[in-house]
Amino acid sequence: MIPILQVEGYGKHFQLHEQNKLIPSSLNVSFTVRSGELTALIGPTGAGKSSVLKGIYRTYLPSAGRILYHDALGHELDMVLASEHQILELRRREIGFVTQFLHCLPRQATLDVVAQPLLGLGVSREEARQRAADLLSAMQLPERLWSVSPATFSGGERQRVNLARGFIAKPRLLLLDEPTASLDPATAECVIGLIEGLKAEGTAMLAIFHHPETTRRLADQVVELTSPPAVETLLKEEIMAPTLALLAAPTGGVASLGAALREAP
Amino acid sequence: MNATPLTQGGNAYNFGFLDEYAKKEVRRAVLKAIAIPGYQVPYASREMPMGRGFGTGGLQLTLALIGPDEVMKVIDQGSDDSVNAVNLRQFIEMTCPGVSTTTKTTGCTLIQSRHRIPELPLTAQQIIVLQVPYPDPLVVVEPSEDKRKTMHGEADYSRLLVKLYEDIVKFDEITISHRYPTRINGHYVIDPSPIPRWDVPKLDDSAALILFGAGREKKIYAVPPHTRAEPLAFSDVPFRVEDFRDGAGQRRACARCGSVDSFLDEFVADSGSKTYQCSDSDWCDGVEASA
Amino acid sequence: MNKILEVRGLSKTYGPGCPQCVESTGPEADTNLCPHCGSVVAIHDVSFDLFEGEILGVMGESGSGKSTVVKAIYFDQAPSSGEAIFYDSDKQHELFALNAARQRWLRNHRFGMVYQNPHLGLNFNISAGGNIAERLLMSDVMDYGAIRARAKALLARTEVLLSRVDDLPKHFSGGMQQRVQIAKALATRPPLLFLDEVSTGLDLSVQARILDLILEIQQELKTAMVVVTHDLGVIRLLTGRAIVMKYGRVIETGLTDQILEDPQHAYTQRLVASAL
Amino acid sequence: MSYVAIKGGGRAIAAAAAVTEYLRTEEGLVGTAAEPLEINAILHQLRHLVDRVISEGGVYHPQFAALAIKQSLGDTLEAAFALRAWRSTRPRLSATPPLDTSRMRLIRRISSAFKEIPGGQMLGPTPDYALRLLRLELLDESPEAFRAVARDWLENCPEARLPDSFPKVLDALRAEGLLPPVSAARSQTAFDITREPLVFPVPRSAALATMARAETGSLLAIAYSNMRGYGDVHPTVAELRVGYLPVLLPHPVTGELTEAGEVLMTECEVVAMYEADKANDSGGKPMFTVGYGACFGHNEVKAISMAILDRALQKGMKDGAANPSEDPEFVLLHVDGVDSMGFASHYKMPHYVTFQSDLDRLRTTQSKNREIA
Repeated sequence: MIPILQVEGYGKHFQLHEQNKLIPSSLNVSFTVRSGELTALIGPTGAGKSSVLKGIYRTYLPSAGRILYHDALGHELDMVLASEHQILELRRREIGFVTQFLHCLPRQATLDVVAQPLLGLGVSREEARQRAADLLSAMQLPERLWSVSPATFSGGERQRVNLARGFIAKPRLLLLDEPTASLDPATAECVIGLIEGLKAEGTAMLAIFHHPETTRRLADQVVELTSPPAVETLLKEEIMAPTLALLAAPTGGVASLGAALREAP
Repeated sequence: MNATPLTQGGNAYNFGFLDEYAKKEVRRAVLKAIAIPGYQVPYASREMPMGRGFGTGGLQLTLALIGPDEVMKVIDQGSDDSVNAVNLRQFIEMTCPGVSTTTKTTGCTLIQSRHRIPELPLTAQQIIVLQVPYPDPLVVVEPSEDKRKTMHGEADYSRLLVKLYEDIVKFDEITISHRYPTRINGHYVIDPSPIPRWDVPKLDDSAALILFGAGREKKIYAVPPHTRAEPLAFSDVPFRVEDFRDGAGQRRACARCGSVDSFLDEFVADSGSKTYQCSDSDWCDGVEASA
Repeated sequence: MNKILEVRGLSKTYGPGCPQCVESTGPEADTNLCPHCGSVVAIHDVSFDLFEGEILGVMGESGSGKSTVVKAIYFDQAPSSGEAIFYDSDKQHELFALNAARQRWLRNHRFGMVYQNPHLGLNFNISAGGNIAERLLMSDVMDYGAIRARAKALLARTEVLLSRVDDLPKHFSGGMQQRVQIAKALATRPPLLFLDEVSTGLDLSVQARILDLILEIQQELKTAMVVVTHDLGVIRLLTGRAIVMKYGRVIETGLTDQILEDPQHAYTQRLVASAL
Repeated sequence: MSYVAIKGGGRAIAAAAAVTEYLRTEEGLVGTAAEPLEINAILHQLRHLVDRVISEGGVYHPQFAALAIKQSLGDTLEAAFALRAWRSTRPRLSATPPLDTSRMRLIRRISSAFKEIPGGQMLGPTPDYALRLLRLELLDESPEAFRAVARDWLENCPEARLPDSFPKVLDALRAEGLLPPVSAARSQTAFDITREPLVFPVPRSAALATMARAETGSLLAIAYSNMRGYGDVHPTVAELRVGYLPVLLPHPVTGELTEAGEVLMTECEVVAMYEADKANDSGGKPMFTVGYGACFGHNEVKAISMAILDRALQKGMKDGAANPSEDPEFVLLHVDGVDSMGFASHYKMPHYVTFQSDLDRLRTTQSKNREIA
């Protein structure tokens, strides 16, 4: 398979001016993501898994390294150096990000929340809503919820909406941050099915999973991050039991710097 | 220009009342006004011996333009015989020796008028001076003269047009009766003085030079001969002149001369019934004489 | 995607100005008031680009100069120096080099502005419909029926009751006044819209619906917008990119989620940390 | 059929003039001793009336002002009007340079800012501290007693050696740094409102000239609004002086400045504070601001009102008008007596045509309303 994303020596640290602190988050992370494959990031809490996803998506400004992306037209772009408008364009057309949390307007109907990425691609409102409806029924979200805002939904329902929105435009690269974390087993199964489907269609995925079991089922390649940050790439068959035990530990991590700062004394 | 004093002695009055420097200044303003059709040219309006609002702006124009060979006509409300017209005419006769006056539209060379333009089309040999109380049509939407100047300069008349829009919303009609804002030569919008809407079309492509003088507000402006003058209106709500049809839709006629194509004054007789007569007395006389 | 606006080195000083003005003001000096000559350096050397259909946030607290930026581009206040180029389909306009009439034309035809204070954006002495009509009349639409229809359509779109089209804005609630302002700003279908603290001071629920409306309109019309606000929530909700200002200087610029999650400048970090 | 419209205008005007003239001379019917009012009597016994008319008429011609008062039966607006109209017929022969009012020959001079001022306070002729009781004895004043009063006063008047000129209070304040220095860039030529139209924004000298000719009551009303709260600051009268100002004119042959006469004037300078302005010449030091008023004749209310408005207008031009008295267009376009009284009068003129046009609009909209209803 062709590499779509090559991360080379990625590093990220936060400089907290107020507290005069430098907080390392990722150091010298390197791996390659290929189309039609799922690459899983594993490692203990604080190993900087989310930091890698956010660095790729430019939610974090990378501190070091290169993130080479091969776009649909075959151009190679270093996403560390890309302009804001280039990043926005990639986000619109090629790269999706499903986080643990659904950010959406509390007053927007679920159908519109899911359809939104299609509107950005110029799909008509009617068609976008139709495709959103198809996807939501495939994900077994009850139809009576479609016209309501996801703000009132249970965690599982909301996460399905979140995933549906991430999937609907069929991005070439999909970043997944614990997409099945809050799902009941049945729904998680359904989501796993969808991920497999997307993979089969050629989508490249870089994911963090809550359950080692999910990683084992879906990952074609596993990248283990260690804390303090160091990195080695393991093939799927070489996953070791101790690592899996580590993976089972509850994840918190630095969800956002904003949250970290709020909690800081 | 004749500058012979009326009487000898230190307190004598100059021909045309105003001193020659004042006249020259008015003439300079007139030239500028003609050069920029519809633009309000400021000038240092002199005090005249009649009240502000009684035609001092028009009078300064008349006195600055008049020569001893002039044939002068003075009208107020269409009539040569109304108090103010008589008053002005007497003043002009007194201060401009040699000038002849007439009540006929035909044959006069200079007309000073308040509120009317004669019904008989004016000729290239004639100049009409209209007395203006409020020179600026924008005053209804903008009190500051400084800001109005910019609006005129940029031909920004949207706020005036909004007033017309609001009129139609409220009354289904544009309710401006007289002083109808009129765009001159495609740029400046003027207040054509309190002439009725009936007279507004006479401004367009006029053979005669039309001058406007505002004494109190100290402005002079002009519609030069054969210049476009378009009353502001909407494409689907056109400008309309006064309607003189009776209840049956019949055009009323002047009770005196029978004319059906002139602006009519309305009179309430002692019996309570209404009668109509030409506002323009010279026109009425003319139609009656030819009948 | 094409650039619609390019702003370079925009500066505005109130007062006589002196050679020390720039060095003695700004975030490091912790003031925008020049101690030598008393001038206020409202903005200095502000540069940014705006692309078609994009919403750019300008954030900062009062005195940061954020409103001055849009007021300069909208020709409300002439800048002291700097340039701004507006790319209008095949033409480009160097905004501050244009004469007053040309600037007014652009303002009427190609720009829209929604102010925090509805008195600035609306004429309170004419009806809601009349306010929209005014903008259309400025653009030489002279058909009463067409003006009326467009005014009603815009008010319907901004969710103002049609029965109130002929009412005076002073009888409207604050939220409704902002809707009329938005309708008025959109009357000429401008490709570029400025929003200056549009939802500040409104009740939270009203605020939310105004912001929804702005987002919907942006999706429908693909209008490029510059949103000025001190409210991180508004920035998060509406904008894709943002610039952060303090004492007249741009101290940070980036994608909105990056600024909120990984702010670089000490001031931005403090701002984000203090948000509820 | 006769023409119904406005006929006989000429006769009506003549008759109106005749009946007015009858009123002027009516006294001849009732009193055998009735005599026409002498110009001298007006000049002396109604001197404040004359002062008002020369000031509002804008011509220093006390004799013609008295004549105007006589023919207008004491109506100051009409009298000032007649004087102005006469002025329109006079060619301009010469112009004075700016005159130095410290050279005034004073009859009155006070400062409410200081108890002692260089040169001293001089109360002079003023009713300020008199009780406003009707002096009923004047109802029937004998000519003999009348003549004796002035004579007695002069005889008992102590000999006083007054200096030719008095220093200005403002100069002292300025020397102390309490007032901004006089800008060297100040124009030496004043705006001539009789030759140039006011085109806003106008220079300060145009505003001052307009107010110097303004109608006293109008000026007072707007100044009063500023003092009462539609304005900001309580002013202090730094100096009020009344006296005769020597008028200098270039000699027609040599061009040398020569004293051509003197005019009675009232001059007032008020000071008031406003915030330190770092942009002004004072380098950020808080300073007094000055308002200046001056007019022909002895008219203190007018000079004080003008000074207050001058200060208010300067503030308005600098910071934007916060109230009507700070708005140059509002003040300067509405204080002229001739303009305002003329326009108020013009409403008495026929408006048949415009009213006919109004009727047409009202009837049309009414009938449309009926159709809709």
